[in-house]
Amino acid sequence: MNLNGLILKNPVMTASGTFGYGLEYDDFMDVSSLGGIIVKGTTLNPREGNPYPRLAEVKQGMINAVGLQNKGVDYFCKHIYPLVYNYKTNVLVNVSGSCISDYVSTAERINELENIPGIELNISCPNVKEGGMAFGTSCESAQKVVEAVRQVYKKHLMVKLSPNVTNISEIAIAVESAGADSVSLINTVLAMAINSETRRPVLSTITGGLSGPAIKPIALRMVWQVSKAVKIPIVGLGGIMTAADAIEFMLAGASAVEIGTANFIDPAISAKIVAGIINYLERHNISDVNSIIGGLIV
Amino acid sequence: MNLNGLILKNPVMTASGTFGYGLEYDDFMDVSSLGGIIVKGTTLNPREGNPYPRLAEVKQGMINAVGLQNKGVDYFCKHIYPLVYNYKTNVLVNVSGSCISDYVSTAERINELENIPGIELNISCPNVKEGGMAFGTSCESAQKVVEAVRQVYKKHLMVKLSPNVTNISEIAIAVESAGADSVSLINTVLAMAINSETRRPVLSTITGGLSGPAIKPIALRMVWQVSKAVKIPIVGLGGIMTAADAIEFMLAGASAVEIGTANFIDPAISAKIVAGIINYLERHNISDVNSIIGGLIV
Amino acid sequence: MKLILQSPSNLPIINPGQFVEVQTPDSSKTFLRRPISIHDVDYTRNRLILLVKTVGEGTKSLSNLSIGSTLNLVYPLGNGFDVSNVKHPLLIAGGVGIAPMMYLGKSLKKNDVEVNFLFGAKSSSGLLLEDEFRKVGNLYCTTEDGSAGTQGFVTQHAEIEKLGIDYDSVFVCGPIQMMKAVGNIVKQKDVTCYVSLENTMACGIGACLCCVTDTVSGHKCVCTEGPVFDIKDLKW
Amino acid sequence: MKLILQSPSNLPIINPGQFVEVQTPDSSKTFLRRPISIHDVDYTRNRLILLVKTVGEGTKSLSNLSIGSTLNLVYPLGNGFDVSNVKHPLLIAGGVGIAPMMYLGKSLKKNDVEVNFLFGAKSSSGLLLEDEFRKVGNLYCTTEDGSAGTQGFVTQHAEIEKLGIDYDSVFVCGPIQMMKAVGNIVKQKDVTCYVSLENTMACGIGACLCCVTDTVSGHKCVCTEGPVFDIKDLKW
Repeated sequence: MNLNGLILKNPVMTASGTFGYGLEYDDFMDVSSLGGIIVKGTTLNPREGNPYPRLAEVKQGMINAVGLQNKGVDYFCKHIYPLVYNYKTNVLVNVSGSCISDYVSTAERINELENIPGIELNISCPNVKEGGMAFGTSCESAQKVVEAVRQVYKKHLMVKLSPNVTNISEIAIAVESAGADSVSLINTVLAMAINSETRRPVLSTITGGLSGPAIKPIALRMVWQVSKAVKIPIVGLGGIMTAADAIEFMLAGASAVEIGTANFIDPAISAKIVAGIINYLERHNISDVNSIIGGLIV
Repeated sequence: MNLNGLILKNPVMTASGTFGYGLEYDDFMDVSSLGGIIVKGTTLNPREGNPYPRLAEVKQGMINAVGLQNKGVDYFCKHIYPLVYNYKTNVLVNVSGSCISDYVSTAERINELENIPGIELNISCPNVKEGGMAFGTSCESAQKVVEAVRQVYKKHLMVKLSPNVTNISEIAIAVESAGADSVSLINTVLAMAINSETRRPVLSTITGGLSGPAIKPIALRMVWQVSKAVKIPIVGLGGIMTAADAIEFMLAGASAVEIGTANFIDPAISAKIVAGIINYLERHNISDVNSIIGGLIV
Repeated sequence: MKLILQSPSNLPIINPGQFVEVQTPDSSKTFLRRPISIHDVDYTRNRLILLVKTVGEGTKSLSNLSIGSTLNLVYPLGNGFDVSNVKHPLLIAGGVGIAPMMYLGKSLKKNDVEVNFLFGAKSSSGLLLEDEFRKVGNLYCTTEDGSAGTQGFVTQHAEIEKLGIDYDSVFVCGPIQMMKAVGNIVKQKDVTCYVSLENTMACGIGACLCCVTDTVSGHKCVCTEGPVFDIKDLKW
Repeated sequence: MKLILQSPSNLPIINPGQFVEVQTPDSSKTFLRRPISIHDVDYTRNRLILLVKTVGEGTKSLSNLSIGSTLNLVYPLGNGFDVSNVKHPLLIAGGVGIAPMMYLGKSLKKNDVEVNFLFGAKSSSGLLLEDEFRKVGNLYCTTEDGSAGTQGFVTQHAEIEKLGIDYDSVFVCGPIQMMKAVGNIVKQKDVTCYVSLENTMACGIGACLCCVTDTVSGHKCVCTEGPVFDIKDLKW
């Protein structure tokens, strides 16, 4: 599969923040069998993230408030990059920032890494006070940050969109016109959990990002909308737990998918979804997986 | 309880479109034991609604695409109103329209009905082509329609907000300044379901409105946000299935709640939630239910 | 699979063709109740009998129930078949559509009406409870592969030729294509034809308006204004 | 409740204090796996034993399992207690915190170390498996209501006075307040103190960063860098 220049051996990638650096999953599967992995959100400077508790379990989902805990791009380049260097798959780095110059500096550093074929620009993290989602909720700011990164980043530039907007298609169009090679959607939905007995919020940050099957119908709708609005490929994510879910996203218009929260339920799920997609294609006598992209019969 | 002039015997109401005209539930409970019921979306002219299929079951929720099927406000006044006249509870009518003058004419007619103490202005229905959600996704249009209805409607004017927006607080503020007596939130979340085997959308309208526990964490967050933004009371809804869920909405800032999709799972659920709230208050030695409104400890 | 449900209290009056809305065992895979037609009623022992074919997650979880489990039902729902003025009926069913035909057949027989069943299936394994149905009336069968009864569809069976001659009314339940095929035939004959529809439902009590079908007088709820419709009222 | 899990293959090497992430039976009420500490290990018969107290929907569904059910586990997870250089340990637990103490006690005993348990509970009904623990070492108990053992908290028990004298190391598992109370005492004595934390987890393998605790060197994952921490590393 060709994702606007990024060659994938299959359409299954793993979502940032749910797959660590891939290394955590080596015991459970052959990470190189995937189409790609998108490693943890990386920022210019180290970040401690939010205080505990960072997790609320809800019906068919979870709300997280990790807040981009990571050791910064220098640490990544020096200590993590050598460990993921030999994966025989696309290792993309999710890049976050609290101002445009942070995004740019981080992207510049990652541009130098030979075996990193792309970045996923995270303009949609709901769990940080500055930047993050703010960039992804207006066309102007989304366009600005993507244009700035595009200046310095020469490989595949994927932009991860926020679902917390009135019109995600407008944002996708803005990002496309700013030079993005692809868009991934959706990031988590801003949400909240309360413990009625203690009368306190479950999360230290009060609100956090909802993921899991609960948001799948919303994600599917947004992929469908965006597929009508832009020409660049779409990577679909949001509550994918099975191969059938992945197929649904592709029918709605996604060229590839990311597996997120499902990795926590079954650490081998992404490899199983690859196998399930192959099985689906065989059952339906489909020889080219690309032919189901946007193949919804309406 | 006093909801800005509307007196409720308890904070539990039923959500429009999930409780018919109340009559459908007479076999299962004493409808008059509730704080209020909000009857089906009513428009100026009769509407046939959308074609079948209108329903997709998803994980912990459902997507509907009914499309405001109703026989119009004249039919309501002549044939339904006499049937609900004697309920000893607040019977509010949910009012929808495809243009401002429709909303105004419908509200005018209902203003004449002695035993209807309020309307819920639906500016957030995702299932109609014209009007509906479009009014609820921009501050300007929300303000305009509420101002126009406020001119003619003299009783309690509740405005139902759409979750499909970047900033629900802004919309709530606009609606408040336009003269709304309260806001109810959230309406359904625009969503989609696909059958991967048939490669077709499940709904005739492709997209529809997601309700049920899947959206509860989103609804709770929005109630919390709006409670920080407006002074008028908030009626919270979105996936409430238990008394604990209702308490969570009240802690987040809701003065009352609406029970929606849960009515389909257990037709007596709203009366059970009234009992469950009383039980909660007793267990926690709380004598006044009003004291838990916005009582989240942060 | 037959689910025999023992009611803790006396059964209400149930019309043939009515259905229950059953809460399936707690699962992440199901959310709404499932409408299931009533197969038979035993008033003496206060038992409802459902015939359940495993087609999705809901019916699967019902078929995994162990003996003695408790189920939460809302019933009886829907209008049901009107058997009051029927003299010479043919009861046509395909696949799982045979479910309501037992109680319908028994209700007609109680009125001293001779009951004739015409059931179709893909193959012999799809024809269930033949002996039980034969106790109620004459049973004619068709299978697509000819492994039992006449080969072909129910619409190709000889009994269909007698519509308007030996039969004055037809009761149909089965796949939508089969019901429409029967409908096309009866339109040219002087018989009344009732079909039982099976739309996806949420509430089951006419509140949500999700299960509508298109009729000559607009959208009607299959749960309360159906599931049984006179074919003349449908836009087929 | 004890869950005895028969592995279809040979058990891996398991450290005391390690845990499993168990997939709870399918339910609308749970979504994530549940971390449960390993109570005991039977290498001869390839069995893992978990001690589960019903506290929420996940543990409730586990306690409703019937004999012969299959569970999906990811294990062994976490660092576990380091027993290599321990000479005179006191094993302190409160409530369900006794779970890992059996395998920890047995592991220490195997190293010819004398094991002393000090367990606290609200009342006698909270003290479980006393006879089994006595087979492994000396057992001291406290209850808040005095219904068994010494009345009061574990921190008020006479054995606590011997920390730094008769005991050179302390292993603690229980409610956070109790662990902090023990921590405050040991800070003034020359003993090493390991506590086992129980934060809410998603992945269990260090990928999601949800279960962090604050340490002197920043946020650390309880699942992979814990659950056992030297109290000196915590910001208590």
